[in-house]
Amino acid sequence: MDLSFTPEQSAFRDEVRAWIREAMPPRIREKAAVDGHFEHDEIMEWHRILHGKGWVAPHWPAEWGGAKLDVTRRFILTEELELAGAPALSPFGLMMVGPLILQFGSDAQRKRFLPKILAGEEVWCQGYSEPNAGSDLASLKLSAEPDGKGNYVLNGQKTWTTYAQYADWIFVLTRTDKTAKKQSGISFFLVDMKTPGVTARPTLTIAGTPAFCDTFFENVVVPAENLVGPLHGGWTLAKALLGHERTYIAAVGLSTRTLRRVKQIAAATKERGVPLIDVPAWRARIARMEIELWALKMANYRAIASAELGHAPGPESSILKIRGSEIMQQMYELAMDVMGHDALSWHNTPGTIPEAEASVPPQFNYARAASIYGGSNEIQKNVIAKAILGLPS
Amino acid sequence: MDLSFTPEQSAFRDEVRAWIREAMPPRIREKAAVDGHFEHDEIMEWHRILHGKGWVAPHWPAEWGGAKLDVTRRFILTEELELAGAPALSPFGLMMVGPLILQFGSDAQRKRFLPKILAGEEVWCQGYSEPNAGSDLASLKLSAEPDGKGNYVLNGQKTWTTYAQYADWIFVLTRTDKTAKKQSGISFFLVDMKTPGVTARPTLTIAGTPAFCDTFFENVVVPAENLVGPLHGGWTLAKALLGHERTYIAAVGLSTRTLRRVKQIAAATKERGVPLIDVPAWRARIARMEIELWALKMANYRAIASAELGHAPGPESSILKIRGSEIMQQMYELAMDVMGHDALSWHNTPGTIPEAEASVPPQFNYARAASIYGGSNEIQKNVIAKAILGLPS
Amino acid sequence: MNFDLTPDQKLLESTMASFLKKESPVSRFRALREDPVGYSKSLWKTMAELGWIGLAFPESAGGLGGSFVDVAILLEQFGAGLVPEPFVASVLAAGTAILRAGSAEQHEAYLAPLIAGDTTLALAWAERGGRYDPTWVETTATKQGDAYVLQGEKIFVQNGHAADVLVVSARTAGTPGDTDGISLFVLPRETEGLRVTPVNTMDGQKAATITLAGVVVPAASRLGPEGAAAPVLDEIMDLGAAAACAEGLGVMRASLAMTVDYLKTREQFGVKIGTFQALQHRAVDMFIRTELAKSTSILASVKVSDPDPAERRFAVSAAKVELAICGRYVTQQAIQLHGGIGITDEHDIGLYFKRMHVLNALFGDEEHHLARFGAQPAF
Amino acid sequence: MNFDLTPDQKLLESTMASFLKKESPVSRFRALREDPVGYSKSLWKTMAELGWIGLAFPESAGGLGGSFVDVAILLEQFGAGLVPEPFVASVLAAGTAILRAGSAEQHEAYLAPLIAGDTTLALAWAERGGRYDPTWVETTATKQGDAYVLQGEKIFVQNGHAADVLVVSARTAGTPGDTDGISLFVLPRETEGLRVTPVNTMDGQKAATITLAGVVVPAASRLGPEGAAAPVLDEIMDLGAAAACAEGLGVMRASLAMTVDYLKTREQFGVKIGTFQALQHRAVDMFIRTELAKSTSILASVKVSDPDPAERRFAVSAAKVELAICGRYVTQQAIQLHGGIGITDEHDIGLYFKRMHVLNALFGDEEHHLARFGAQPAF
Repeated sequence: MDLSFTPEQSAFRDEVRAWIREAMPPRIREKAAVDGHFEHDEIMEWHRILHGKGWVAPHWPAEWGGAKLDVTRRFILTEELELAGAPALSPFGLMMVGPLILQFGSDAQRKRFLPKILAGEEVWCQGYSEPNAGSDLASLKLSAEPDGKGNYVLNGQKTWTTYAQYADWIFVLTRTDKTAKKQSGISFFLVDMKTPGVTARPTLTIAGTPAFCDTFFENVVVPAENLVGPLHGGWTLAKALLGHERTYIAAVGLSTRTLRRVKQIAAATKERGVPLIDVPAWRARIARMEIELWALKMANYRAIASAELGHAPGPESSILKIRGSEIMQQMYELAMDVMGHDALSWHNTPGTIPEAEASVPPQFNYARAASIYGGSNEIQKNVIAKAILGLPS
Repeated sequence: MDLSFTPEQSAFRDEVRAWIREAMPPRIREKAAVDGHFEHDEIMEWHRILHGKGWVAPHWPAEWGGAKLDVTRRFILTEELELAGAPALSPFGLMMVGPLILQFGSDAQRKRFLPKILAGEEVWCQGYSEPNAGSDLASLKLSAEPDGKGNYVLNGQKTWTTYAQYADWIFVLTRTDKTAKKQSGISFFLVDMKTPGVTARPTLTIAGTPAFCDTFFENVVVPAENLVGPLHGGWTLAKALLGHERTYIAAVGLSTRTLRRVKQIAAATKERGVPLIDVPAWRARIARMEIELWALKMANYRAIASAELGHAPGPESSILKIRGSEIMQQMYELAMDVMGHDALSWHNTPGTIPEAEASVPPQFNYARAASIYGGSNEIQKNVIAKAILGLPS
Repeated sequence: MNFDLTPDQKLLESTMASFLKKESPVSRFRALREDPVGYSKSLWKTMAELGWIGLAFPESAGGLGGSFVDVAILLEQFGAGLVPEPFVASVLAAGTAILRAGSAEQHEAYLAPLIAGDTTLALAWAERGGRYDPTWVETTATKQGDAYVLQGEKIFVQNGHAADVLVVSARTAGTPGDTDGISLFVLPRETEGLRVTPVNTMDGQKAATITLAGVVVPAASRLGPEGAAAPVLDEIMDLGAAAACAEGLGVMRASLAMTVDYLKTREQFGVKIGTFQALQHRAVDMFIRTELAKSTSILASVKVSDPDPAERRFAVSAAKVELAICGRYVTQQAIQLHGGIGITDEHDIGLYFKRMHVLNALFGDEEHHLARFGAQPAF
Repeated sequence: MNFDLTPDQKLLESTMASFLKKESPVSRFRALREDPVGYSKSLWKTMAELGWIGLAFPESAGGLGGSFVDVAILLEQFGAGLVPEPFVASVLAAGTAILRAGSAEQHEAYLAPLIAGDTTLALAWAERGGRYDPTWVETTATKQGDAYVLQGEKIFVQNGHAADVLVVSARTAGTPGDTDGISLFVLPRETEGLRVTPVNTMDGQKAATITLAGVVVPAASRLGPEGAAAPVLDEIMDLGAAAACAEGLGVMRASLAMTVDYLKTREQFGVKIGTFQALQHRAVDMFIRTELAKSTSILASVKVSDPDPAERRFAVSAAKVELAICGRYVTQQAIQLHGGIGITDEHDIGLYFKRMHVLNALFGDEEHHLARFGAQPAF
């Protein structure tokens, strides 16, 4: 039983921290300092900087540009990036389609797509959900039919295609066999967003910023070489994605940073002249939140240490998504409550409320998504009930 | 909109309070003062005193000995009895079988049974649940078969027959038609506990006192005149019971009294010499509990006022059982937490811990039953989901 | 006890509900989010003509002499329909200040046009260092001859961005936190030195930061005797909190109804999602919380007019705490049960979520009222 | 980082588990609830022979030099099997007091027989006015020549009813709450004037009220320098709290396992009740809470031996708070999901519920540790 990082790991943490301090451009650093909202171009700028350091896809194999970092170092890297408030990179290429192409794609596909994902030259988005296929993903309808000339023709709609408005490519689950049972007739395609017939319509989230799109496909012609994995075998890919790299899904770094902000705001916010952090009831609320974060953090460490030792994911890893989202939501809610009247402020000009507070309200709102996306917490619980507790269905 | 009681109602409250002070025998008064546990004979003694005053069955029709009190006065009476810590009367005769006999019984049955229930001369218990028929009551198996001589012969087992060890009579749901669909083959019988073949085996609850029994029926011969309602029609009676007098199921009086005890204990319990009630964190916890109790109390008042005006039970009445049980549990838990080390004490000799605290630990334990008996909170939620929210099944 | 609305109140309720359903669907509020005023001055005028503004004032001040229960009926409808017109700011906050502290002349000058729907008002009381305590007044009013010079800053003044007339609290004596020494002044919007910076609020409504840089006002603009305004502000805080409870109840009821409706229609895995027991029980918990909040909201609506301030504070603080507990749960779960569409700006449920958080933060949050409840003599 | 047990620890765990399963099924504890001692002195001896008592002591004191992680493995098994032998009271509380403060002679006199399993001990520290603060010592020790006279009362002394030797805290200087001036004394049970009143505890175990009415003890029975015992008591409070976390984890794991098992076998409405989604999700929440408590319990087990008291307090207080949150939820829901049989004394689940509440109340409850956590420099 050893809860400490090795001297080498601690040195790596110092190295990461120093590098971030050095490498972060002033405009990004300013926003990071107050947890501001990053625009797409800023995110991509940071992507390229990380790529320059070789840290953009630490979990990829070295031959494809991965960082040769073990699980713990990858976690340290992620945690430090979150703690520094660095822009969160788009996960669709690096975390999702990249690993799927690595696992299921042809060599030609690997060579065509992976380097550009790595370099940030091509931006990806995800086409999974449809208006009537959310939690029940397998009931998707976007059709892909062979045109007899070596292509497939796509018709239908995808929804929640986050940042599709900036994307060069989209990966989609399509229905290629309408007669087969739900999961069996699905195929996985890569589609160039510039293909005629593809339209992305951005929508605002409750955070007040555009994040999602509805993406429409009208007679979109996709060459057969863009099929990944076997025809009708797309469900295997969809499931495989869930198994990838779940050790930092808990966003412990982000919530730790938010806790720091909570304390900072509570020290600056006064009730009848007394800083809130010195009012016993508030101090107790913050303490309880910190303890709940510690519990999550230790569960996360257990998962990482276990992965590092090559064990199969243990029960502790299944709770990271659920608790990570709950803690993130409660942490922002606490920040809002501490802010009092200032929590009312919404996308105002700088100076309306203290700089450290300005980004909290949109983040508080958007955090509601954390328990919905990537398999809602209800779906996660269904899975745990059966897979881990062995309850009957 | 008028939240106050009328002067007449307030005068009635004063009358009840004064009468209780006057009528309560010293031994009961002493126990009531510290919310002690009442033995069966003390409960029956109090039953007879209330009967003498004409208040033992205020909800019964006047011709059968009811108190001619309207809904609000009945509530005030109940609330004052709870607030005074008076022994809780056995509900099985007064609240359950009595009203059922009134509604479904023959005149002969009414004359035979009701006066003795009222006078406390015959004590009843309830035979509904069986080891494999709890929440799913309709799957009960206790069989009642005609012997061709005008009797039915009962065989099987009932469980959770509370205080059966003291009961003279038991009312039971039996299966009289094994071929019919679950609910259709059930009949309602009254059984003399002295009938050969009836055995009640008391068991301890987690409060450490005997309350439940397992009651066994071995070739128990019951005359056909003890059938209440139609043969095979017992399910109608079982359901009707749920509709009776739900306005004081929330135990607001009891929880108000427990809150008083919490404050009293918190004023007497010291942390580093300071009374707990003056420590901000504890004061806030108690305040929150009191507010939640107020919310329940107001919901309860709404239900009573609505019943008084002759309305059908509104949505507010459906939540009383669920919230009443939750608040009761949380209130005792708060009392335990306030007590600190003293909460460890278990049925010790008087003086081990302050007198006001001694009954809390068993009550805290037994309170876990409140969300289980009389239809578990999960079953209640199933019902509300369908009956009130109209959700599909 | 009688919790039924009177026949008149029932009529009022159905009239208000059907009028607002027609004239103020949520789509109207959506469009107004982009508007610099954020509400409709002509609809405000119509509301006045319907008598809604006069409802809150006694006949002696030109009103209809309604009770707060009548007002709560209106506000519940405002909450259910996300109606943005500044009733609480103009009528309950600034209006009450003028009504309670002002002279007959001031009533005539300011309340008459308000009741006629020709003006809207705002009350500037909150300051950065005081959180929810209206006696934490750092803004000063220094007597100079027959005038006062006002100096200070007020934050998140509801309707401050558009009000024709502002009522401002300032300290004529004492130090922040003192009960004595607070005075109220009534200022036309065009007063020199008064700087109004509009502020967007999370719920799509508007407020303002008000800066007073040496603003000179005549002594005649003071409301009531010098330094004696604290009890009026204390009452207004409770009126505002009780109003938030009523409006919040409307928010919760609408959120619950939308969610139940969604559970009944949305299909996944080949069935209505309302058949899933875990979601059913969640909806029942939302229902329970709505009923509890309704119960304490009624308590607050009745007791807020109690002549005994201690009774008033006790009931209102209880209701505001319960509102926070229940409103948070109901609107959070409403989003969760809507799934993905719940986090789009296109769907209305997010608007209710935001409004609820704002209502929780206005006129004292959960911790504030919890501490206040525990400090009452009745505790 | 490595959260795996070493091969030796795994062996230890499986050995302990299989021994206790055989020698200490829950039925044994059930029977012992009626026994005036409440545990088995012969099993205690056997445990000593297995080296379990020595595990907690360094080799220099005749122990095996195990780590607290080793001890936590044992205690988790104690929790899972409701093993009543007084390990915490004898070894971690009184034993640590003697180990840390006592001389080599005192080690020899008191630890040797303890490690051999021939005696059990108890530490009398809690007083009525101090709640969970071991510096709130009203009991006095007045020097009289070469002796001290002890006067005072100690409550809920774990194993006080049966211990052969008692360690008692008493004030040789200062006033209650002072860190300085607290001394520890070691008293054989038969000391004159020492009154031991056995007390039943809710979990079916036993404790005692200890009254010291002018008890005369030789100065040689003092442990360590006069008035310097506070740091030792502070460390013992953390050891006790960390022990409660480990034992509580065992309680939770057993409760969860029993409940999941029940959901898989109990039928209602013609199906296993484990098919109901609302109950499934409840079981998952119990599982999540158990995993979280496990995570912080590990933290406490490692950090409780940290040389820096601030680090130690921070981690242990966090774990004890998390234990309360999780343990309460898990055992309450365990009863709820068992339904009616869960509230009978016949079913084991109620015993776990009770034990959990006792563990939450021992060595500082949730509020105590929450305040302590917030008062640490690292907060």
